[in-house]
Amino acid sequence: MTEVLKEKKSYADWPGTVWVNESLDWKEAKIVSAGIDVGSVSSKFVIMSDGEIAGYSAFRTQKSSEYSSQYVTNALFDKMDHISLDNIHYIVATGYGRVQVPFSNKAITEIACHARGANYIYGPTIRTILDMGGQDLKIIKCDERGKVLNFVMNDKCAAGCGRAFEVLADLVRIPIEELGPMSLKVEGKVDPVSSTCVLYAKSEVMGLLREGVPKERVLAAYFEAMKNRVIELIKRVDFEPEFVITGGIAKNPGMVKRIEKELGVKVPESKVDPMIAGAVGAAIFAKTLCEKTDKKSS
Amino acid sequence: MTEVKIRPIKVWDEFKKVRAKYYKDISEAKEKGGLLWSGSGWSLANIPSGLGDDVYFLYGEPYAATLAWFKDYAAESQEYMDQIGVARDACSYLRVYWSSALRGTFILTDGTVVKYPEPNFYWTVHICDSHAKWYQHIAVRRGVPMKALDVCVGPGNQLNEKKIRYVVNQLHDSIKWMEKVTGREYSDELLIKRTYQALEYMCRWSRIVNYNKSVPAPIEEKSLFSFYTVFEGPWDKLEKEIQERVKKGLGALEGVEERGRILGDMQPPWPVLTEFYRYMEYKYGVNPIGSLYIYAIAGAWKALDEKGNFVWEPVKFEELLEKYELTNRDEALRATAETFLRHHGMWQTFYDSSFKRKAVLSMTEEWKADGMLLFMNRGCEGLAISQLDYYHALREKGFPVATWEGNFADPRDLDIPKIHHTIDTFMARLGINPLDSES
Amino acid sequence: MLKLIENLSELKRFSEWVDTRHDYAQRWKKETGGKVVGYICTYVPEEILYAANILPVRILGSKVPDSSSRVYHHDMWCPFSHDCLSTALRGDFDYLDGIVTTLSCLHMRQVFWLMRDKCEFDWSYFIPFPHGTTNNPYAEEYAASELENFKVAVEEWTGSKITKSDLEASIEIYNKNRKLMKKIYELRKGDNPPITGLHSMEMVLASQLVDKKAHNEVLESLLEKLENVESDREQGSRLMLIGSENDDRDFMRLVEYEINYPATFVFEEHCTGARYFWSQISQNNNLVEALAKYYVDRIPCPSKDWGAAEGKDERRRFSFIKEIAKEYRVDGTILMQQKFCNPHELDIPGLRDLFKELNIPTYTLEFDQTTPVGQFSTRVEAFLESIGEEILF
Amino acid sequence: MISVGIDVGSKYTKVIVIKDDKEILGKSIDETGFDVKAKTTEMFKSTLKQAGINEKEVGNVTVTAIRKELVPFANREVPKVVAIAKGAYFISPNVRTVIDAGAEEVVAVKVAEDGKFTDYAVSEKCAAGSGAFIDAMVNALGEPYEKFGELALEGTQDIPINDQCVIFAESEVVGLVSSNVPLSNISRAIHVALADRISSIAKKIGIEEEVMIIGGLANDVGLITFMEKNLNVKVNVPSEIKPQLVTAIGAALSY
Repeated sequence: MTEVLKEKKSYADWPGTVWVNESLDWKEAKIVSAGIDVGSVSSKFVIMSDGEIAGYSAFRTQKSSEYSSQYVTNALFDKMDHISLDNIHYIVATGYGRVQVPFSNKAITEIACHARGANYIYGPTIRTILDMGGQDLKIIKCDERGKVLNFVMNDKCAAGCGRAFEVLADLVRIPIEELGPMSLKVEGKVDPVSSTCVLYAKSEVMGLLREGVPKERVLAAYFEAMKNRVIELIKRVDFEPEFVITGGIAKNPGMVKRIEKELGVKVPESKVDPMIAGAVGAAIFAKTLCEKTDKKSS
Repeated sequence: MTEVKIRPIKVWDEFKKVRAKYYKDISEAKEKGGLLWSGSGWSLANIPSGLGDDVYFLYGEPYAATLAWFKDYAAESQEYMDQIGVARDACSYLRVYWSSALRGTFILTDGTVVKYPEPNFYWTVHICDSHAKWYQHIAVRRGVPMKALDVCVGPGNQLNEKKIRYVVNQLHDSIKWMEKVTGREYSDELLIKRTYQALEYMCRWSRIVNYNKSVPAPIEEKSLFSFYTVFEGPWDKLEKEIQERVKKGLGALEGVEERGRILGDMQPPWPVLTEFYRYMEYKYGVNPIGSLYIYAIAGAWKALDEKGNFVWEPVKFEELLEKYELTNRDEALRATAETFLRHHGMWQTFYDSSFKRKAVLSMTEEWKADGMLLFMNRGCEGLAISQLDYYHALREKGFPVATWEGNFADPRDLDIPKIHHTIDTFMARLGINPLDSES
Repeated sequence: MLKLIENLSELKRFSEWVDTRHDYAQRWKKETGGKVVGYICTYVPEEILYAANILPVRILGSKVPDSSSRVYHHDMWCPFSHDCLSTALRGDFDYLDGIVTTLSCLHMRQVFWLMRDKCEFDWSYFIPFPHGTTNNPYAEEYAASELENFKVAVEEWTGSKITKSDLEASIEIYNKNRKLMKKIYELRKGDNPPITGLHSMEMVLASQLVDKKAHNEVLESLLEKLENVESDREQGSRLMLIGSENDDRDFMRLVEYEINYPATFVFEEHCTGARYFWSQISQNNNLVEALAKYYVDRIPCPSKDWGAAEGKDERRRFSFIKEIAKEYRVDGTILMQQKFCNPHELDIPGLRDLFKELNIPTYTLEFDQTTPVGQFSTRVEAFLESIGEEILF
Repeated sequence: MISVGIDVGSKYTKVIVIKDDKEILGKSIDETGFDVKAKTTEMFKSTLKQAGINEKEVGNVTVTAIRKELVPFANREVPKVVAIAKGAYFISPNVRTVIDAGAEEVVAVKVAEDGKFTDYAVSEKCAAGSGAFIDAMVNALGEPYEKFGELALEGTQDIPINDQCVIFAESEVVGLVSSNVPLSNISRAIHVALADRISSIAKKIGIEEEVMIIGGLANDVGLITFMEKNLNVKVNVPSEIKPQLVTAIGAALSY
């Protein structure tokens, strides 16, 4: 076992991002609100000036939620002119680690935040949202305000989630962002791997590779299985085609293309990284709460 | 070395035709003015027969098994059930049946998919935790009348007048209810005729599987599965053919001596039926001679004695005839109820794990088995009851036993290489080498 | 005032009783010299046992992860049944003189057989009982005959007759217990219920574990206090809990005390809730028949709730749930089910239809041996956000 | 006669060269990787070289845990259970119960006095009792710990790990770390959970002494300690040879 631990090169790693909206000056805003989304795999932070995105950052979640929340906020603060926690009027935390963020004013679930965020990013016509996070799959139905009507989540099984692709990346030794494009290189029908359990699918993948099946094909089989798992959940709500995908996997064409094809829809493009939708929703809630409670924290 | 083959059963073609016609008739029953009803295969099917000669029965479980046999269609059906949010661990037969009814499609034995034949009514017994709830849901969704019967009065060796009456009363009510929902008049004469047939069939089935106690066993389990639901088949011919084999000492396999006698306990893995049985037979020359399921599900057995021991002795049809005078409705209902309650082997297993344990232990002796492969079937909780109980009993006795897991109606949960590996390991346990390694 | 209610000695007593159930039973045994019998399903007529000076205690699990049950008990049997069995295998029930069950679901039947065979109890009894109690006109008569047999078996075991007055007295105590618990439940109809779901759960659990006489005394004094106080707890969303056996106090605590939004359970329908006590036994001449009638007519467990359908759903439990949801002005419903609990799983599609018709939002949660706090708090919070929290928009 | 046994595990491949069923001349362990043919060929050659044996002298090459077709120079394959029983019996003829705790599977095997196996049980559908579980947990802790197993023995507190799904159990562990639970207690919790799962599989075949544990996890002293507690017997670990190699020895002896 200990031998295993020494080889620590990870193909699952991805670089963090920091982005600042140069056309906005946060100092002029009436309300500076922020949303922080601490997920099991990645942590995202968004600052808004009067409801417009002023900047965001995203990194892999580290040891603890508290540590990650500080890490991701500091990363953005470093790049934004003189801003600090003191300048932010209201902060909403969301995600798996939402209650462990020491500096938030309120915690709201990622389900509500993703719906609100998607409503902001893609417009009020959006009705069905698929959020693919690190350990969770959520299908959310919402109204024109971005309020959740109902939702389903995966139970006790991490199949189809971000973590599953990290496991796969490490197994096949291909950087995580290349998995999707590679899996799409295969033409024709590919049978899915039969197990959706992350660990068992892993050994099935290993078996296929050992039998000499080309990597692309094996990846396609894995993606097919994960896609089926997602579709199964989507079908449990009254699917409406005004549909978007948020979360980290929204950037994985291997999943997105397959889901689009299966559902016969096209997911709209957006200028905003779909990965930060939850944090965006949280920042909007923060603004609303700030207005309604008239309590500026500073 | 001669090639190993299944010794063909001559009368099979006739059975096959009857079976194909059976499903065809079901799909066309109502168009032709007949009646169709559906319910659990455990139901006392002779009862609705009193409604006329044109009454057809869509047996829930055998239909589900047929559906499961068509691997792709089964996978598609199971996926549909996942999508509409019916628990994955729910009865797997129920799941594929629901998918058929809810989607309005129906698969025939040749694989043709036709429209789901809407029954005139659902009528069922409820022995496990799913049967009545299975038809109740479909009945509500499709707006069809439904009635279920409680037959859980305890084991056959503790029957008394009150218990029997409890079931018979419900049967009387059922007949009145059937008359009401179909608008037909019920014929007691027809009931009596069908009751004879039903009892005769049960006695016959236990005789047929009883022949497999001979060495070599004349028939293998996959064939038994093909025959047992074809109630209207040429049973006399089949029985003669099997008797003939026993007399001549012919086993179920051609080209090899019987190298081992393997028992199972459950329904088979329908989607991989061939891959499961033929692998054992052709690679190792062993005979899967049957299972607790195939022996107990359709036969009339002496079953439980006073001490709770399970007696694997077929009930003689003549004895039943002596016991019951089938001259009126009540007598026919009583004969039916009591025969099922007392002599249906599988019904006993729901009341005490010791009955099932004893039945299994004595089964391995009576059928002179070399080993038993237990199918931990995730698709049927009713029959999975007490599996680990008798597993340990067999193990502690030193009888070769092993378990494997899967779902009998879900191809997604049946891994062929793994199943083959289980068989290989178990054969190694029995010291039986592959045929080709010894040539 | 909030603190006042939380600190009521009666509520603390319930919770203590639940926590120290094994000690209680052993003490009771020592003090009274009577026998203690474990029952596995709430269809067991405790009244008959109690009339014979036996303390009936419900077999419950202990919420400790333990795989020892998996050696004998199928992986696909429900986690509650596994928990009960592994608790028994660890020897926690060794003080029991006997165990009883009735024809309940398959999983709990299997627990009964395994406990009987693996632990050495002096006595055990399996009561055949109607498997279906809905639309079944013959169930009562048949049940009475089986309960009579059970009574005789108890008499044979203890060596003394259960007289008519013994049984009468027992039924009276049990009826009183049911009546008092129902009264307390009914206080939850109004705004700001004086008692939370956690407290009610502990009340019912305690009732299943201790001498009903002692339980009645506490109930009476609690009722008196509760009738005169009003909770100043923020009630938040009024929730109803529907489903399988549930003694998961961590879950109740999570929803009512720990998550980010206020919420209060105003009704629990399961067999550790209303299904256990909602109706009364009508004392008539033949007490065993009266018992049979009660157990056949009580709000059924889904495993017994089937029978007929003439174009509409005739599940008795559904009509009860429908009435309660209206009467208790429920904002949302949590359908909880023990993982692998088949009878409940098969009722869920119908229940979803029912609540759709009532226009009451539902959310389904699958329970395991222990509560996944993180996962459940997100789900429940999101559910509460969807049925309330207009402030966010 | 020279026999070679090759055990192709999901993570590691093990090769043994044995003479006259008695004397181990060569042994090796290496990561399996994707190319089984190349890897086994390479290991086959290097192990023979290590043993000072010429390829022509080899009488039998038996593989286990993989199809023979994938290892072209093998002339026989045996089910893993057969190899486990033979290998353990070779190490100690008194062994009656063998527990193979590998990377993705737990197998328990009952061995009779003559060395033949009788009962066996295999973990199904859940990786909770396997090496992958520990790997994932250690991974969740963020950094490698060389002596993670020993650390468990220093733990003092009972913390239940509830989730059986490896991925979710990871987040439980992360949760424990962020609530500043001492690492020794976390390690203890993980090992107790693991020992519980593995023991319940072993109990399915009935525990009879002498009990031996083999496979990668047999090196984990934390696991052994808690298994001994759970099963209430002494659990022996092969001392003369790495416990991972036992199955390959068994394969070499199966011809």
